[in-house]
Amino acid sequence: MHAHKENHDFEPKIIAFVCTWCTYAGADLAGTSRMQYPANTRVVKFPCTGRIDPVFILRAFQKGADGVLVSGCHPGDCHYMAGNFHARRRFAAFRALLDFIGVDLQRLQFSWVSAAEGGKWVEVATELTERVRALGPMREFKELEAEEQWSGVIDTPELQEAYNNIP
Amino acid sequence: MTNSAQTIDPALYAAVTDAVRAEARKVLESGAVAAVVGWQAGRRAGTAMPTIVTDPAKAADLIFSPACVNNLALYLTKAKKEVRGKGKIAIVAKGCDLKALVGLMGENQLKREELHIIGVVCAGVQGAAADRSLPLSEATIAGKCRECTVHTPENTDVTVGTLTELPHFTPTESAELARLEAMTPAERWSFWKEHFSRCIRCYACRQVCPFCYCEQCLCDRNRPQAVETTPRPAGNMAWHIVRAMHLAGRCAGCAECERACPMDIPLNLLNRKMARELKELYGHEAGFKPKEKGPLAEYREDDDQSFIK
Amino acid sequence: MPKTITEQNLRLLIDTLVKEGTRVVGPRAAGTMTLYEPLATGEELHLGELPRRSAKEAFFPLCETILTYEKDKEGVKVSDIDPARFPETVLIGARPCDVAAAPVLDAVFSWDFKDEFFLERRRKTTIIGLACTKADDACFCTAVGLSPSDTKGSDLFLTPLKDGGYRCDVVTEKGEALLSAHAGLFADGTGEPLPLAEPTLGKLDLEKIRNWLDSHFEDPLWEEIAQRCAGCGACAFLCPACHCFDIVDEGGEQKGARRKSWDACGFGKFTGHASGHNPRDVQPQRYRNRIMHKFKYYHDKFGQRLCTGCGRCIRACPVGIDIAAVLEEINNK
Amino acid sequence: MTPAKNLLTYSYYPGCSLHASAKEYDESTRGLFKALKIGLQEVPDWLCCGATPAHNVDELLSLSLCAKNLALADGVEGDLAVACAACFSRLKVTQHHLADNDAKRTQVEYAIDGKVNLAKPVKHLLEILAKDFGLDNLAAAVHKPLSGLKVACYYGCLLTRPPDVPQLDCVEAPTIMERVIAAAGAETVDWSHRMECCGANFTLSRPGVVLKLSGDILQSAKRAGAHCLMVACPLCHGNLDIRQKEIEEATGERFDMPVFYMTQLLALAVGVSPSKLGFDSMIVNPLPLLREKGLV
Amino acid sequence: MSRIGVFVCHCGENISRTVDVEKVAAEAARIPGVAYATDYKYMCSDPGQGLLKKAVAEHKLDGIVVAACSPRMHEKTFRNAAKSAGLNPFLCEMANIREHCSWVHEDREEATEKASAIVEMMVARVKKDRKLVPITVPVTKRALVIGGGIAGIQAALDIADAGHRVVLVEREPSIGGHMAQLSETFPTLDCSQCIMTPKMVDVANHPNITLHTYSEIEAVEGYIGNFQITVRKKARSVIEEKCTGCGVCSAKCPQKKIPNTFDKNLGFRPAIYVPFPQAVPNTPVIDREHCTRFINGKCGVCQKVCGPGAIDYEQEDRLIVEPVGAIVVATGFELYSISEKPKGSPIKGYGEFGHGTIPDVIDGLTFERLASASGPTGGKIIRPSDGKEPKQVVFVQCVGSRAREKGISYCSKICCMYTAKHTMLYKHKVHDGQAYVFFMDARTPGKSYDEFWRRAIEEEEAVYIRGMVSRLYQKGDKVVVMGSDVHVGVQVEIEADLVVLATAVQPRAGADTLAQKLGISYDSYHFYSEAHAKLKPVECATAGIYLAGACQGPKDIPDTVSQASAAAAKVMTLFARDELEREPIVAKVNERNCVACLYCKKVCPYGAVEEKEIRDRQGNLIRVVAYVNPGVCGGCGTCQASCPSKSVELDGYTDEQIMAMIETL
Repeated sequence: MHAHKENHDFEPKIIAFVCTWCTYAGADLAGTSRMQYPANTRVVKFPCTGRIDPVFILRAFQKGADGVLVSGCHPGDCHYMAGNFHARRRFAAFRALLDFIGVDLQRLQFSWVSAAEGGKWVEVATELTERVRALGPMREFKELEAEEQWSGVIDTPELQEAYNNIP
Repeated sequence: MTNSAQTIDPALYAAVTDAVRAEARKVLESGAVAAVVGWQAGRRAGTAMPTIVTDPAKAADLIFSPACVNNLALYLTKAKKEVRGKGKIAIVAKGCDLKALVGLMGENQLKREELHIIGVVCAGVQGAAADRSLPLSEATIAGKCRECTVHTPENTDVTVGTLTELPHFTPTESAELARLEAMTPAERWSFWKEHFSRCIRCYACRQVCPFCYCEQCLCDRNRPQAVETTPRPAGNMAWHIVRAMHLAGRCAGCAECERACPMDIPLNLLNRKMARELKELYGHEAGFKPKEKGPLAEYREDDDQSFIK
Repeated sequence: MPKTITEQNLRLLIDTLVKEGTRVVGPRAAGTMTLYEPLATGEELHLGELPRRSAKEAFFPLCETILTYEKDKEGVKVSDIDPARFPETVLIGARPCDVAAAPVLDAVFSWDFKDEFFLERRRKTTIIGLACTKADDACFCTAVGLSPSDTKGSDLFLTPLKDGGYRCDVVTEKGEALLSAHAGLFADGTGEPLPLAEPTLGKLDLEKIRNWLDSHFEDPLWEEIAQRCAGCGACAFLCPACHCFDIVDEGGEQKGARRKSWDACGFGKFTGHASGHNPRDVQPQRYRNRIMHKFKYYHDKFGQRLCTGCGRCIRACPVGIDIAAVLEEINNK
Repeated sequence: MTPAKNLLTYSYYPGCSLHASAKEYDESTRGLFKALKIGLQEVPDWLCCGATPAHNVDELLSLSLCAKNLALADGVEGDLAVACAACFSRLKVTQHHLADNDAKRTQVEYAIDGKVNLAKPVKHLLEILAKDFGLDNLAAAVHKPLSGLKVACYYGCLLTRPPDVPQLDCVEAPTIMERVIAAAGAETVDWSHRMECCGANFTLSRPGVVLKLSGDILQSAKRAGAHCLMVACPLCHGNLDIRQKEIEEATGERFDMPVFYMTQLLALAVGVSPSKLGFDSMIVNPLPLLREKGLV
Repeated sequence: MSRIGVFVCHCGENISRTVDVEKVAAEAARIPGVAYATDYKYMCSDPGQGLLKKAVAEHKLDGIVVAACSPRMHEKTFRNAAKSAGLNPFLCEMANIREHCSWVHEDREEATEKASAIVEMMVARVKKDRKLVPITVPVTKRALVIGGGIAGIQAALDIADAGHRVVLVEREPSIGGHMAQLSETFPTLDCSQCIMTPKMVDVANHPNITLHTYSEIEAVEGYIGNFQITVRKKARSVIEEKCTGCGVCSAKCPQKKIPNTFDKNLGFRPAIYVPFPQAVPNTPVIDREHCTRFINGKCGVCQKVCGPGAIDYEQEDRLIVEPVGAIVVATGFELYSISEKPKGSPIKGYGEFGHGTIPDVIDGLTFERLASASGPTGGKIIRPSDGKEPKQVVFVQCVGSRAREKGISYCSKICCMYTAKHTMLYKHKVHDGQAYVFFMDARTPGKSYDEFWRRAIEEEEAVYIRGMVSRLYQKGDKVVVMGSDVHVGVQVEIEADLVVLATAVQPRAGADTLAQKLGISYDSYHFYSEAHAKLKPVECATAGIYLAGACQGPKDIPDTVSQASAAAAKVMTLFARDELEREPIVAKVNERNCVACLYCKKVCPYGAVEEKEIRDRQGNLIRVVAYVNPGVCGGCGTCQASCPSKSVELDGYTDEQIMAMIETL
């Protein structure tokens, strides 16, 4: 699929929060099956989607992620029985909140990828990467990170540069 | 359009005041409670402040008026150890305050039997910028009261006051909510960004919230630091997102956060949005019965997952 | 010789200063309120009401970076912020209750340690004060020995005139310099000033209060007042004289910044020790410290009081704590 | 406790049969309700409910017919009282079906050019008598108890079925008819064919089937010692009463089993004049039996 | 400053083909805190591991990142290597640059860049890793088995034979369960009691088994290895220690007309009785509900005739506390009754079958008693209404089962086989009789099962009619069965002498209450839920509790016995060690910050969170906090994500570790 490196102006940073039992294993399967997908995704392993705190998603955007993927076991398959059910509600709520704050939800993807779904992992990771690539960088949080209260602003070259460096 | 018929009769509050005083004196004299949490008049005309009365003679200081804006449930949380230590406590509660009490019971913070709830029938309280010399009207009533559904608190130990027919008020908050929802994400972002940039991190919103009773706020932690503590735009945004998320499914809608905010950030919009979202998704409404579990502590196997691929 | 300036020229003065590269900070409409903010043009000057936050921000920022760091294999590279880069500032239209706090704060920031962050900003700030013609029931500057026309801390001082425009009094050399640099915008004359604001609270005997405080570290009053205190920082953050700050490092292991931002004695963690011990364990103790600091300790050390009677803390307190009422009560004891 | 005048008021959908072959059902219903002081106001301009052929031929038509009737009934005060089991079934099925099928509902509302009221309670007379009016009140209103009359209550297929739709009583072992007629003093028999089909759908196309099915019903009732059958459906009535002679010829067994509408017996018990209950229009003459039991 | 070692594996060419491993190692070396970085062809090989161990010693490493394959592959390997090098194994992390990188990307530059980023992320994590020590929980080597049917008996015997003490608790006066009621068993038609009773005697005589019959579980506390159970020993009115089981009391009891529930009410028993002759223990019990003495005090015969003086009318229930380390739940099943609509049950009932009012309509278990040589008829098939021998018997399968509209959607699994058996037993006893079976499908997977079924049809001449029965009604002395034959497409009516319904297998009444006491989960039918449908079919999600038999789902005898032995094996595995060791990935509460909102408790799938009272030295309650029992915690971390103040933290996945990884973005 991505046999040749395509020249993109913008390579998004995608962070994936996944559970160890299903999605991490699904991503492993994609590897053992030698499927190909864009190299933008960084995987952070959790025991369960139930462990994934919405703060991590927020933090990821703050720290420069252009897209965030959260993925775990299909309902009913949770290794811990109910972690993903709790997570599902938590993310439904958090998603609504981010939307209301004005975060483009196209940058935040949730999925169920089982240990057998290497193909689905590839599909989800590819889709999100391509979509975020098309959207461009997540400017909102990056701009915010560089902003100061008016009283604390000094026109230093460092700050100016930091601001200019936002892709 | 305002005329006299569209104001709320101050006599309603006067009657409640008398009844609150009598009840407070009664429970203090009988020793049924160690203290009564209520409101007393402030120095400035038309203001009030929370008070904790332990002396039956001081029961006469208690009042109820449109200035009694505070949600006194705050004083029964772990955040206020001094008050909790006094013993069994009576609390004067408006319908909206009661919802917070109910929520706190559901979160293992209060036991119903440890409380004596003096419910007050409330027609509304004044808004933040209201001219305090005027009776409550379209111009002066608080946003949350325009859409109040709990004028008469229920499941109290005693409820005082009689509700008269109230004027119709234009719901401003739901209109604002609708306005925001109609915006594009980018427009909403700039709306909130402007508001949050003004935030000075005085934490008045947190400190007056009956549900922010944590011993150690996540946002005060530095190992790891989940939210930057300095009042820069980045940390402010994170703080308000985390605050809204932590209250989702718990907030009972007293809107104290918004009222307390010295920077006029419309915080209750976030709370209302989350409350509505959780109601639509899971049929949950906070503050009506002490639920064993909140909407984010329980689940159904067939919960909506249309957003999950 | 007394000078006057028209409303129009006052705004023109701002435009001129901005064009010269000076940062002009003044009352500006911001959403539902007025705030001291940098003005882009004279048009933005909004003198109708007392700004929600005090003017101390002009030289004591809400949050400022004091150093940045970055780590690599060789070690940590620390870059200090050079105070020389702080902008030249004119603070315009500030009320006497805001301006009077500036010299009070100078005392603590130039005492044993010279805080260059504060002092450099103060040096670079010229203050044009504005007499007050409107007071509400929270105002009590007169009760703490100030007045709506007090020029303390101002470099130039404006007094609104009945027929529009302002009388402009020169208070300091810095003010004189600013005025002479833009002399063309001013005219000679005095004009008839508008009546001054009249705060309602009677004069307090501050010395009596101090004496009472001196002997009443333990007193039931503290609990009575402060058991209602919610422990937020609204009072301190809005106060023109409160000046506590916190220093935190933010960022990761790789890079980050050390930042200084306002702190408030009402916060539970304000006096928290690393051990977990907290000498001011409950809210009444914190509130007592607030009053003590303002009306006793600071006076003991610097001969000044940390309150100008602006009333902001009274207006903003979510639980209705009224410092004027507290002072009145002590005064009447 | 006797209900005050007009305490209960219903809109009333008689249906085609009650204006034709089952006139006595209509007459006795009105008579009974009048005697019990229950208000009954006929829905103006009602249409055929479509039973039983429409739903086999054209679903939209069958739903629309009932939807239109529901819309018409909306204008009349009170829950909708229905006597005929088939009409009752069609109206209930329509509400049930449209309640969770928005697409169909849109179609139907387009067809009838109006809104269909799915919330209007549709109630069979049995329900009204047993639940709304109350069996105690009914018993109190009885002047002439039907003592000694052994009644086989016949439900047919439609009163309780399909499951979940009519919610009248237990789907397969209901007792509501027994309870109602027992309140009027009659004795009921325990018999096997209370719920079996009488063959109504085949009454014209394949009468042979009807003879077998209805014959089994009559035999079973007879075996249980019943004096008469009591029905709540004009179609069942048709098969059991009108065809009884034919069945007797086919089986060679004599039944002589009058087939009453429930309202006829109830009205008789509460004192409505027998002359107003259409006994003369029944094929199997009930008068000998009623005379024997001292009821006329 | 940390001293991290980074080891980049080539994995032959698996990684190095697309990732420039030398560059990755070189970049890693530049990360602050990395003291040593290298690459090697096969890190998992002996020399590779040796390299790692040597580096730990030489460079005084305090953390390790092995950039290689998936941790699912070799995390254990490298953690063991780290351990043998003297490092806490939990300070070793793997950066997955094979499955997540080299195998899924072809562009060398991109893949190298990504590999470096992954390494950086894991280095950040390792810096925040804490030393973790496996958790040990002491194990009480004593098992509780709840239920004395074949499942419970088998589990108890297996565990006891392994040398461990077993407490077996049975609700009825005798063990034996349903299997003791059966006549003969499929597919071999061997006599059920003949194979069952020896096992019952084994239980009675086993030195390691303590038997509590006529007893129920009152309360369960504790956790794996350390349960405290309270057994309610119901008043038997007979002192077990004194009773010799002579049976005189029963023989002399004047009250003899009490329906015998063991025989499905087909026969009678006295008020003081043993349920059946081979009962274990052979100690009678007084049915206080029916005993004249207890009704009006006007008897006392049994006391008079009892030689050893074992009768005690004043006896009261006793509560016995037993410490155990593991629990096997084997509470079995009961048959769905068509006799009435159960209150509050989702089951809608069988009005069309007369709600149980037709005397000659019986269920399968009643037929077993009729066919049993030790049954009330001595094995003669007669019908309940008039004692006549039925010449036409209709068997109806799937009554209740697979009937969504009745509220039960599952298959009861055993009915096809036992109905086939019934037709044979019937044919063997009533040679001129005819058996008909209405069935939906014949489900006969199992060794010799299909052959058995075919035999019923082909040799024993049972007539199988594929279709459902719509109505049963009494017609004279016959029961008319109205049904359909879907193969032929006709309606069928059979005038039967006897109808046998294969009613659904359901969990025992009260299964839910017991589950709540045990803290185990159950499905909407109240069958107990296993921890994993395929891989943990006998474990409960609650550690230390195991399932055996039909309480978990309908099962036949061989399956039940297998599962019981499996559960026993699980218990023995647990008991093989003095202490239970488990991965220390468990949640811990920061008691200083916890405000006991108990969100953690609400979301914990394991019920591992308890309330803990903190008291001062005088014993005054200071505050309540949450406490996570490390023996029970499953390690999912849902509590931490739900905790508003993050006062509970999952070791191995702390916020610091996660945040540090996010920081590297």
